[in-house]
Amino acid sequence: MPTLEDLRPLIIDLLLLSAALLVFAVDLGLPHGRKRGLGFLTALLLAGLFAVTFFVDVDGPAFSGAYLGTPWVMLFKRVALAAGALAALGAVDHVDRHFPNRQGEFYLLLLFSLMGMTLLPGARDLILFVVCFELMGLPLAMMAAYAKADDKTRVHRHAAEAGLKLYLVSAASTAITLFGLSFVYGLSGTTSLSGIAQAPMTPLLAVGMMLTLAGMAFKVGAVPFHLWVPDTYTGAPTPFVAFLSVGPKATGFAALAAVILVAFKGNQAQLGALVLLFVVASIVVGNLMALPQRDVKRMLAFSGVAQIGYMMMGLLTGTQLGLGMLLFYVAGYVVTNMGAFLVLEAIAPDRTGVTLDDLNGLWKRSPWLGLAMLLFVLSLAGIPFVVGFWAKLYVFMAVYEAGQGWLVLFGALMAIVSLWYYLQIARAVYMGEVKAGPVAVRPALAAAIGLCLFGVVAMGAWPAPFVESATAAASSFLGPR
Amino acid sequence: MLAQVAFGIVALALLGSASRVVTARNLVHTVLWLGLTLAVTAVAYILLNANFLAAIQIILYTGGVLTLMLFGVMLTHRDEGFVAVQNPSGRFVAGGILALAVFAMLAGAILRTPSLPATPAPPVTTEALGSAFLTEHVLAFEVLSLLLLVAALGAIVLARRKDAGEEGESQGAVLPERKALPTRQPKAEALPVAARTSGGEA
Amino acid sequence: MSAFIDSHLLSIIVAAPFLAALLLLIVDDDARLTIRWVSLLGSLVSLAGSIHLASRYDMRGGLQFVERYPLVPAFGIELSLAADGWGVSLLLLTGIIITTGVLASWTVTTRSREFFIMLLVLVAGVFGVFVSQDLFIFFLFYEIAVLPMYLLIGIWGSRGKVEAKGPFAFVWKRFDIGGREYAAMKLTLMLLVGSAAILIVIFAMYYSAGGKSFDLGVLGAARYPRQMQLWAFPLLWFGFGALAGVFPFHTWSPDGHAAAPTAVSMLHAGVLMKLGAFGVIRIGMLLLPDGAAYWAPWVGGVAVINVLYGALSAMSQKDLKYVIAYSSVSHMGVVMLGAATLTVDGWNGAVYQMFAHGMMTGLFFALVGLVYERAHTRWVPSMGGFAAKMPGVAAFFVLAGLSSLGLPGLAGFVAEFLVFLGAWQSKHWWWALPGIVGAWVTAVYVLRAAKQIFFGEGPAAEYHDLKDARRTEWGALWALGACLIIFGSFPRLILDFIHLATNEYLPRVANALQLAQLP
Amino acid sequence: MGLSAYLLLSAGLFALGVYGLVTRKNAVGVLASVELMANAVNLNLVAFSRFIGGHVGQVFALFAIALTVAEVVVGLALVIILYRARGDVRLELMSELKG
Amino acid sequence: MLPMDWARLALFLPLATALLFIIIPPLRRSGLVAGVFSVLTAFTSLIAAVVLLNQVLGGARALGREVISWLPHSSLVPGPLANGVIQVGLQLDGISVSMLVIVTLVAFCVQLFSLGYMADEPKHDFGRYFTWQSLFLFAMNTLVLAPNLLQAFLGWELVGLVSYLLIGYWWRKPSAARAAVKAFWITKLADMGLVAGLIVLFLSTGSFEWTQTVAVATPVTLLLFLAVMGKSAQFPLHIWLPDAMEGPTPVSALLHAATMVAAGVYLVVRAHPLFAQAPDTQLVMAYVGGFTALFAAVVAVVQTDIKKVLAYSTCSQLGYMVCALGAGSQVGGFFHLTTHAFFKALLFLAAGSIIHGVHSNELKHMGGLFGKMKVTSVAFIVGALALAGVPGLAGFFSKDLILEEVAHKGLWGPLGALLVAAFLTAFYMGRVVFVALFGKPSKEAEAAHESGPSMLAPLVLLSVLAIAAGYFGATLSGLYGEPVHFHLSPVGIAATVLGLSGLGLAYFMFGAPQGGSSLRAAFAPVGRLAASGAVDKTFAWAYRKVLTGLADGIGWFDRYVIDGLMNGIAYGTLEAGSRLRPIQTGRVGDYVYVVVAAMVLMGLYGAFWR
Repeated sequence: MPTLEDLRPLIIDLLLLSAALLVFAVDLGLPHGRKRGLGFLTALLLAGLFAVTFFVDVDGPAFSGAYLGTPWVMLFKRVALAAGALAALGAVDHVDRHFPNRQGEFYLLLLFSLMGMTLLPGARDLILFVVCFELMGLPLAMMAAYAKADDKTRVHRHAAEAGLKLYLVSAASTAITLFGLSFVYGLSGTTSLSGIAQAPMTPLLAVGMMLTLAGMAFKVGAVPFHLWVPDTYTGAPTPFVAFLSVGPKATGFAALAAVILVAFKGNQAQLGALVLLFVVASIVVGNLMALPQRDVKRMLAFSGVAQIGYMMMGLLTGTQLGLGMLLFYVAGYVVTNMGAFLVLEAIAPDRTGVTLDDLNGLWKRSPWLGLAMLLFVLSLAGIPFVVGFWAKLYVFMAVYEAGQGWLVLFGALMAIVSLWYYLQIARAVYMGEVKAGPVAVRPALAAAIGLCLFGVVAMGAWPAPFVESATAAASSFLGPR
Repeated sequence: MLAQVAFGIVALALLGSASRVVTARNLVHTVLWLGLTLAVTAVAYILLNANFLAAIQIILYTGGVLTLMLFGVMLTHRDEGFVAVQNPSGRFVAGGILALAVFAMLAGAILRTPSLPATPAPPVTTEALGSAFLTEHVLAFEVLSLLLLVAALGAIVLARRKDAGEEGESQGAVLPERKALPTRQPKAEALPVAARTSGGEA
Repeated sequence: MSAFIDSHLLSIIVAAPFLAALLLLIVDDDARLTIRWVSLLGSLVSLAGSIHLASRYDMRGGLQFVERYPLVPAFGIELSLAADGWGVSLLLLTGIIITTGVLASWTVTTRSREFFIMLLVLVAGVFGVFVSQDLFIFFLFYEIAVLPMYLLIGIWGSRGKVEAKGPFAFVWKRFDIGGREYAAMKLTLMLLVGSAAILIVIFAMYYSAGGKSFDLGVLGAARYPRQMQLWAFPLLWFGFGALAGVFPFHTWSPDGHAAAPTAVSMLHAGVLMKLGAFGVIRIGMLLLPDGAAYWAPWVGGVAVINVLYGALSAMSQKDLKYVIAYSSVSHMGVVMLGAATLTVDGWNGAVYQMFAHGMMTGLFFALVGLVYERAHTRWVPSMGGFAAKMPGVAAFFVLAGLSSLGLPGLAGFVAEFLVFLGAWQSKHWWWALPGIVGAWVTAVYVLRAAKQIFFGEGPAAEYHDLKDARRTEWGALWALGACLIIFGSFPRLILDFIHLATNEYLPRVANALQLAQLP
Repeated sequence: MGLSAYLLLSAGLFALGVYGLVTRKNAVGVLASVELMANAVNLNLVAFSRFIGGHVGQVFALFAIALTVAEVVVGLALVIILYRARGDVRLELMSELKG
Repeated sequence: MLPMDWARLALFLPLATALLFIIIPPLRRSGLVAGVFSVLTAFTSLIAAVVLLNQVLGGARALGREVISWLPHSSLVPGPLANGVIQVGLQLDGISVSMLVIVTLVAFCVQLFSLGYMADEPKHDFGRYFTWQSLFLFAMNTLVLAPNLLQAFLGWELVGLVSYLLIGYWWRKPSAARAAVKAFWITKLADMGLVAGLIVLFLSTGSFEWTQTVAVATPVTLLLFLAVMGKSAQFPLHIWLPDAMEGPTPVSALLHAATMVAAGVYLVVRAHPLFAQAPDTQLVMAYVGGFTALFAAVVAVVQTDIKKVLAYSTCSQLGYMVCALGAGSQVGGFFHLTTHAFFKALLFLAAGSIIHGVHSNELKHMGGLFGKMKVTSVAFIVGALALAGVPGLAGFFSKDLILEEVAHKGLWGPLGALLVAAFLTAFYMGRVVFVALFGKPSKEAEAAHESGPSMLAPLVLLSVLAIAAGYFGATLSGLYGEPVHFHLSPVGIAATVLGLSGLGLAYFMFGAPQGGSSLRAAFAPVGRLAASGAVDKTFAWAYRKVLTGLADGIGWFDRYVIDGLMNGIAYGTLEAGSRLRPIQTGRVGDYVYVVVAAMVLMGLYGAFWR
């Protein structure tokens, strides 16, 4: 029988729920055209929640093992909350400008999606797992299409296209996942991840696992399930893309880790080969296809695909070091990518498409924005003294430790290929001729970018504490071996 | 013996109607065939002693989903909506191959899997079902409720046609419609758009 | 106070330019004079520190002025700095080059603030590499030293002209060959490919040494399996060699140096390319002695190619900066040759050549910058008789040229002579011959260039604003020229430091060499 | 009838859904196909719970149904948005973002 | 003062002067002041040299040596060079001191002469000229006082440098600039031999000492001799010397006649112990010297430029010295070096005075100058006679000694060449004298006038030496400790006769009112040969076609193949990216298709993975 004690590990999520309700209530209270505050409120609540995570203890199982709280889970919660807070803060102006009277719902969707993200890493029961997955995913599809109908800037057309593409592909892969899970359940007789690990292996069970993984791979956007990514990123409103590009990915990795390393524990070898395939394909396709892009959002989308490949390396090792560094990578990636997209938003607040030419001469039009963009792309490329460098490096170390030096070489070389297009951005920012006038950045957006920048620089200058906690979390996830 | 016959009938009906769902040229027919499929599925549930589920299936699906989708068809209904656009048959071939591949893969796995029980286990009572919801799966249940809530909320917000006080929204809703109206060869209209805004040439 | 200075000397030297760069962040973009003085101050502090270091360095040798700060304890990464004989000499070189570089780029007006920021960050990296005793930090500084190049060249660079020809003419469709952005991108990518190779080897050493620490001492003490060394050393050689302009990975160098602004070419050819050679010796040969012993013949053979190939290519160039850039390739070949000999004289010569060539090529690029700035062309055949308008520049150009062709009494000679001695002692005595011939070819093209540019009739009418060097530029030229003469006449000023470190380090490799000679 | 028969049946259903999914051009048609696939899932679950016992399968099936419904709701909302934006819901026309 | 102090004075005072001129531009630009300053410096070092010579003659044969370590050096392999230093320093003995005197003396004379000769130059160029002059003095002294081969090499290269600078003194003249570079290239080419020789020597013996026994004597000495050929303008590396006449005449007198070109001879004299161990090398030297003497003399006959005549004559005389050394007589070589230094410097300075008078180098622009410039003419005639080997004058003794030694060694080939050369020498000198001084005055010669005292004084001094130097042979030889007593040998007589007949022939052809034109015609083919400049052409071809061609080929290969390869790789990567784009069709149907297809594949993988 569930008791109140079962709620303790879920305290963060409950607070998040209440935050959502609060936002809902305030939204109802506020008159039309005065809803700007909602964004700040959401950001504030999420930030507060983020702070709270450092003071509560959420370890331990709940609801007869359907949910399990660990430091690992907690770190993913933090990442999600940070992403949400930054996204909310960064979206304030956009939302207020483009759909002033539908702000509340926007933030509600954001919060609900976040709830899915905070719950998912802890889910240890297939049913809960699936439901959280959906709770995370559905609002995203809606937010993608959540835009103002202004035919001049074609936001609406593209947003709708982006939303529907995301939705249809995700619906298909959800069906696939469920189908796979149905087999998994049926052949293991249980829905608890740890229970599944005990089931005898049969072809049908393997097929079920594979179908499940296919669905997960879609969520993180690994090749060949990435096709929706660039289109959606290009078409959807930028602040949302900033969130979409980091939040679900982080959580998706939590899910992948849970499935691969807990539920399907017995089949490391076979699954490892598969993941390796994902890694290589994602890195190659993502980097190569980013090369010719002129639309920066699209370029970053492909680069994101490649980055997924690098993160998967950590998953591939399955070692404590590997998972810890995956976590570190994810955390760094959140601030970096979020920041990059927010800069794009700051440059072209009225458009979904931002080309390299829009970045021309940014160093002059807004020096700090230029510097921020430079640091973000450097971090994405993995250049020293920004977080991206340590992230890639540590993942490489983990991979080498796991005995796959060639993969390190491959990864490093592809990272250099990626430098080509990242430097295209730097090139535009610092060498493009100045045509337009200064960029005026609204305070909220500036604050969000500033926070991302701080994160990138701080984690780059002093990575030690993050590394420590990440490895600790990883060991808590793997448990005693 | 009877069970076999019943299963055979259900199976035939199910597959038949489903195949119509995916092949019917007229959208309304598609939806109606879908309804039939779902209904037949309910029958299959009954064959599997899942009466409660069968009921849910009839009420929720065949009621709710069907209505919804009909609404959808009507709302997005267009003159040429009923006239299917000329379709490259290659697509059907490809689709067929894919579907066959899927089936072959699944069937192969199923047949290669030993020890699939052939005899039913004791049936489940609805009470057990209900209590399961409120005990071990209560958390998932709550989350599910949130999910439904957010789905409804989002759907409403998105689908709301007019949004008081938001300039541009109203024509935004109408304008493109008018622009895109006479589309015998829709590509002709779609292509330049694509050319204008596709993701950037190197 | 002085106690503090002595105990933190190295960090002061490394940090001074970096702090100056940070300071520049808050200086107003238009306050040009302030910007220049701040950067000059930063570099002067480092220079003074290096001189102080040299004066305080205990001639009993070994690592001195050690500093350790843990950075990532989890992986045993710690910021540990210490100076050995090589470090001392190369720090001096870097200090001199950056100071003169700042003086030489006094006239940079466009976006001078960012320019000096990048420059100082870069040089901080260089200082760091020479004194870091932690392999990881070494790599970190190495990257920092390499990367600002992209912006420095891309923003302040100039373009040379390379017409579309040859079997690969089709690449002109995509790349603006000769353009500064092309050059910057090419340089960055090629050097980073090298870094990728280095990274692997770093991991290999780290884990094969127990995965506890990156400290060079620890890594040096470990005995690596011979197999590992045999594949690791070539990777390192390629990785660092790419920066040292080793054939055939040198092609970034002509474009890069030609496109780069004056101070950047000075730093890059004068110091950065040395990082590559330094890495090959300090990391590759000292940590992987067996690999070094096994591959030395190849390294030396390629170096021989470098010397002649670079010299002959330089001879065929028409663009002045390309001439100098190729001569750098040739002279770095001398460095690698000395390294490959695995003899005391060879290594002394190699390191001294780093030092001497740094000064010399720094002076060269400073002069080329002056000529280019005043003549607005680098096309040698179109010049002539410039000495009439810029006698000082002409004189220093000849001086640098003489040093580069190894005229006794100038720094270049000592280095080359030692390298030849070492080569003759090594197992491949004939290595010395291409070196000697290369020196002669250098004489041919350098003096020809000097004659073509500065002597004979002229200057033609279109060169109306030719004028001799100005205030700070004189400072740079005199400083470098004087260094060439002083260190050429009294080589022991530097060579003693180098000799200490060499005598300390070489035995490790030499033992491996003896082993390698056993059947 | 054995379990495998039901599994094969749902597999066929699923395959048909896939066929529709990739051949249908009209958004609503695609949604219908997705429904078929979801239906196959449910049939699977119920069949399993019938043959291996326990109520979990049916619970799962119920959850699956609810999920599917939520998806349909959202999907239709998006289809309507698309229609508003382009005045057309034929998917192959919706390819402005590409390359 | 101790001998060493005098030596340091002689060595470093000129350096100090040069550095002062370089560091303090005003001083350099002050023109005459700088000149006088430099002359005084030269004079001081001359004094120092004389003092040292006096002490040497006073019996102290070796005034000692002192060295400082210049380079640390060590090798891990035990052996001669296990641990050590490479040294530089000063060595004072008969040879070095006497050479020091010659150098400083001629240098002083030349600088004094230059005060007048270069008076018309702009001030700063004047200062530059004397800067280089002082620097030369330092460099030459470095070479002369070298305690070992290494320092000799340092000085060797430095004088080469100064020669480059002084030949290119009038750098605005393209011909001068080219000549300077050419001289440097050729000598440097030869110096590669010196470097290699030094290295081999050092690594086989562990030191650079002058006197030591070395196993690999022949290769070492051959390599050294290669450098000597370059510096001392032996065939075929002589081609730079005539071009070097582009420099101011006093420079030609000092560097390219008296001292620098003689450095090669001096090197061999110093390193005689080494060469003595390599008879094969000596044989080569004898033949090369002999041939050069003959060849240069032949070419000198048909030169129309007075300086060119003297330049080829210098080649020829250097051939004599080399041949003598080849014959193993360093006394002969060094003695001739000494006398030649005096009378050839005299000749050049006198020629300079003449050129100063008529503002041209061409013989045809001269004539009948004897009346107009008495002192100069007399000086020139003295020099010419000394060169021609007229008995009683300096040239006679040294030449006689050489011939005697060569004959004594039984080197008949070289001997013959030298005898013919002796005849030709007398002939072409006579030609110059009769044409330039007594011939029919040309219109340029009309305006000629005698030069000022600062130019005449050196002429007088050198004339005296050109006459008297020959009588100090014994003393000189005494300085090396192998005294030779002079006696008139048959070959000496033959040479004298040949010389006199050469003068007579010259008079008959150019001096007498009715010259025998038939004989003139006899020399026509020689003229054509000389005019064709075959050797020059060969070198030019090698440079243009071979070296430059090779360089251009490699340059092209690097730009368009090696670099092209790198670009090609980048190009391929980008191309791949563009080629991949179409897979992003933008049609969601295709996306779903891919997703499901991938699912099928994964499923198959799962179904069959074991």
